[in-house]
Amino acid sequence: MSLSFMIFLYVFLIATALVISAINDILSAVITLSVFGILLATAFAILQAPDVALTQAVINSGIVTALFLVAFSQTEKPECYSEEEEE
Amino acid sequence: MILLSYATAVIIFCIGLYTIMIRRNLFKTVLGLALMESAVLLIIVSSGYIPGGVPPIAPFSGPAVNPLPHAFTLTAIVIGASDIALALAFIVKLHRHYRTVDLDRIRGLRG
Amino acid sequence: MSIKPYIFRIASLILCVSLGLMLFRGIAALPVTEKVTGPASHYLARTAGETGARNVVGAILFDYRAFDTLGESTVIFTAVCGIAMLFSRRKFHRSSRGLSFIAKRGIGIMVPFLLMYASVIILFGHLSPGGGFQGGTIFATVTVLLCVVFGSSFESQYFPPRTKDILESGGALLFSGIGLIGLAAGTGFLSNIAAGFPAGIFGSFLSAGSVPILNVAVGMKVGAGLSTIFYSMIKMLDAGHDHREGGGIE
Amino acid sequence: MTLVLAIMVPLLSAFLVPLFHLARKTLSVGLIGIMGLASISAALAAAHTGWYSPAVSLLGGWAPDIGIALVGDRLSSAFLLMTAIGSGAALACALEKFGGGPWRFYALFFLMLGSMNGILLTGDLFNLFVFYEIFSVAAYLMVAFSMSWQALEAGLKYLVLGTIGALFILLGTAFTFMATGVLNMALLAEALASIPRETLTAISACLVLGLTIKTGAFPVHFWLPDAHSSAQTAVSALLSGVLIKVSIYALMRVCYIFFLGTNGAVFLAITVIGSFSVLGGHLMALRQDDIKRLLAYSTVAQIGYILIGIGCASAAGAAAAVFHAFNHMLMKMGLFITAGNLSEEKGTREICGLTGLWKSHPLWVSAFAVLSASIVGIPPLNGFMSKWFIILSSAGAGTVIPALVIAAGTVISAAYYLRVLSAFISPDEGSSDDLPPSVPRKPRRRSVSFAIVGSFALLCLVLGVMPFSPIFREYFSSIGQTAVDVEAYVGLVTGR
Repeated sequence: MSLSFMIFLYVFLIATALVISAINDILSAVITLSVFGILLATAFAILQAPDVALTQAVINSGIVTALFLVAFSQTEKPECYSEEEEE
Repeated sequence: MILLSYATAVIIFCIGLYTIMIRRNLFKTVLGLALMESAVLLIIVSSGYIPGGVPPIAPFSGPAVNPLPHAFTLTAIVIGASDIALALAFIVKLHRHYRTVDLDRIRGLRG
Repeated sequence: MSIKPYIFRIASLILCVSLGLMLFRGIAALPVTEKVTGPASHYLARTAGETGARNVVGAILFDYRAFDTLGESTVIFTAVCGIAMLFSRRKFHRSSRGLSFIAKRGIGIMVPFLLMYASVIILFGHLSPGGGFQGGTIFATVTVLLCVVFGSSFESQYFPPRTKDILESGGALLFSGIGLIGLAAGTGFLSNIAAGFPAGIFGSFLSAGSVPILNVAVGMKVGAGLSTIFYSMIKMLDAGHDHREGGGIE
Repeated sequence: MTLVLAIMVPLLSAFLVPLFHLARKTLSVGLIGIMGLASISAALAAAHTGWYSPAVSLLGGWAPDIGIALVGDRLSSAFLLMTAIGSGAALACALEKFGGGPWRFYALFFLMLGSMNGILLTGDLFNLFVFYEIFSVAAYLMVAFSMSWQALEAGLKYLVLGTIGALFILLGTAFTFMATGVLNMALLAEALASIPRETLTAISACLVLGLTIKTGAFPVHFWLPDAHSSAQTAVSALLSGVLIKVSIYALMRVCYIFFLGTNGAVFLAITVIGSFSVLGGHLMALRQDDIKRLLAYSTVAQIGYILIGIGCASAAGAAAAVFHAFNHMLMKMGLFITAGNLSEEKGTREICGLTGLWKSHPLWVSAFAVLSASIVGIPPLNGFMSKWFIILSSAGAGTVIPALVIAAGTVISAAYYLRVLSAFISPDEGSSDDLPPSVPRKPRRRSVSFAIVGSFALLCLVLGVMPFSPIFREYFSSIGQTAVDVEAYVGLVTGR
């Protein structure tokens, strides 16, 4: 694979990591983590590791994101309610 | 090119560690853990790459890449996923008591 | 008061950057690898003869270093046991609402294909990329999909927790049992061809001795385990709705 | 063969527990007891094999460089004996307290037992990481087992720090693999001598940092007091007595095999960390009012003593460290069980509330007195002997500061243990009228727990005298020899 594509991919990876780190909205961060996982899976596929790419795509972008969303939806709403009460 | 992926992995590792250190939201902590784990995976997979290699599935049509790091990475991905699942379960349980995921407002045990 | 967080931020930034520099210097000092050396070259050269598997990664995971795989699926077993323990006191209110008719029908068409895909990934783990982890995770994803689209009562009706528990423990026991066969044969724990498992014809479906069986065992364990984790957390979600809405879910 | 069974018997028990639960709904105490006895006797058999005929078990029949090898030598056997005694005692206490009800607790317990044996026996770096992960996940969950919010918070804190530690260990493993291409520890001992200096620095930093976080030494000890004080009594005793020792073993094994001939700075770092742990742990313990937190901070300090012993990088230092680890297991398990039972009896964990116990429970208080005298280091007891050996070996290594730190720590620890004991002995000051439940509450029988505490106290007395016997000294110095003799380890694994 060409070097320029690799550079593009890695810059994108670092950018998504920075977004995950900096953004305040947890839901957006979780979605960005899913994107990050897919990009990482692409990088693994380019590095000639098909097994790892498959696992990364299935586990990190599938199950882990689903668990994050469940946990987030469980914790997010009462927080809003309590903020409304405070206001 | 392979140094590039090492550099990327190290940068992502440091971003993850920095996130864990300064962010006060528990979800951010877990996201930071996920970033650090992904960075270590990228380092391990890159260490097996050789220029012009083919995937390690016989019969090889050229020089195959090192298969051992792939096996480690598979193991590490699953272990990391179960760690993250456990952390999320703890957060959900703690949220029932504190009604918040902010570390500064969860301070039952200090000192 | 207001300056303190900034000092902490800058200190942690410096710490992270210096750690990163140290790590990168450690990597950059190494010579660039041009060809595979060490034990890995053994795997590449002799896997076909010693295990009969085409996928070298699969052979490493389920034959040469199968003990790591046993430990790693035990991590999932532990996590599942613990998460089920954390959420064990919640009562489960089944929801049969689910999404719209179109979504249900669409998923209904897709699910058999997804299940077949997962089975293929597990059963052909010794021939092509894939194996027990990936296929098991796809099974778990299918149960998640069913839960989202058809509501949790459908999922708990067709995949009750009891079945998942049996599948999970059964997978673990199957894996350990295969290992103990090797120990009884006197060739070492988890040995494959040496313990008398047939190597079969290279590249055919029934080959590589115990590797496919171990793939199935890990697939059972991982699929049932991840599904139980999701199910436990969903249970929590429904209890939460119940708490807020006063038991309004059918 | 016995080495494999020491890992597989507990794991198989853990896999069987859910099936038994599904079949019977309640587990009988006898069934758990049989499983526990089988697991512990498998561990003891492995310890016996490792002690008298050091063995290598090749898994799958593959050679050590391409497969995974289990190695049992005298260092592993000493720690196997330690974990077998400690976890047996904790299992007996848990069975007495909980009965057969919480089956998931016992599943976690057996998983932890199997993974501890795995850490102690494995000869492969990545396999060590995998077993460490089972062990840690089971430990996080056992901390959270009581489900109180303190326990959950402590569990989450332990999980986050423990996962960071595990990631550093994984990173160190990855670097080691990149630099050498092998993962068997014996082969790594040879291969690490010829890699670039910067890489070696990165490897040692990652591995030592990760293992230090897991051990709970001073700068990264935040999780330890919370986790050890929030858990239930049997679990606290297990965490403080046994789990820490397994981490100590991993640190000891990895540092001695990898860095003894290559990177001496590692041992200086370990000595510094140990000295800070001694001072920091004792000073923090002095400020605590909660008896279990006090004991937990005391554990941080005792880890410091063991680290100073390891940091000597000599056979005598390693032997002293193992001896102190064994003594600390006896003393701290006894202290935690005693403190847990007494504070449950009084309904408070504040030290000032634990008064008048000398009248109602003279036997418990005298056992506590013996154990705390031993942990402070009063001369005829075992705590004194092991501290003395650590001081001797650190003086032999040419530094005086650790010895001074140990002496200062002894004084501080005497202060806070005396405070606890004086509270126990002081009369009950009219608290009977504002604590009505103390009258109707019937004192529960804790005969098994007391038998364990009593026998640990007796063992403390016996082990205080034992170092005068030449056979015993020879045994202990042979453990130290095994720990630092890297060539013998390499020869054992490679068969050369």
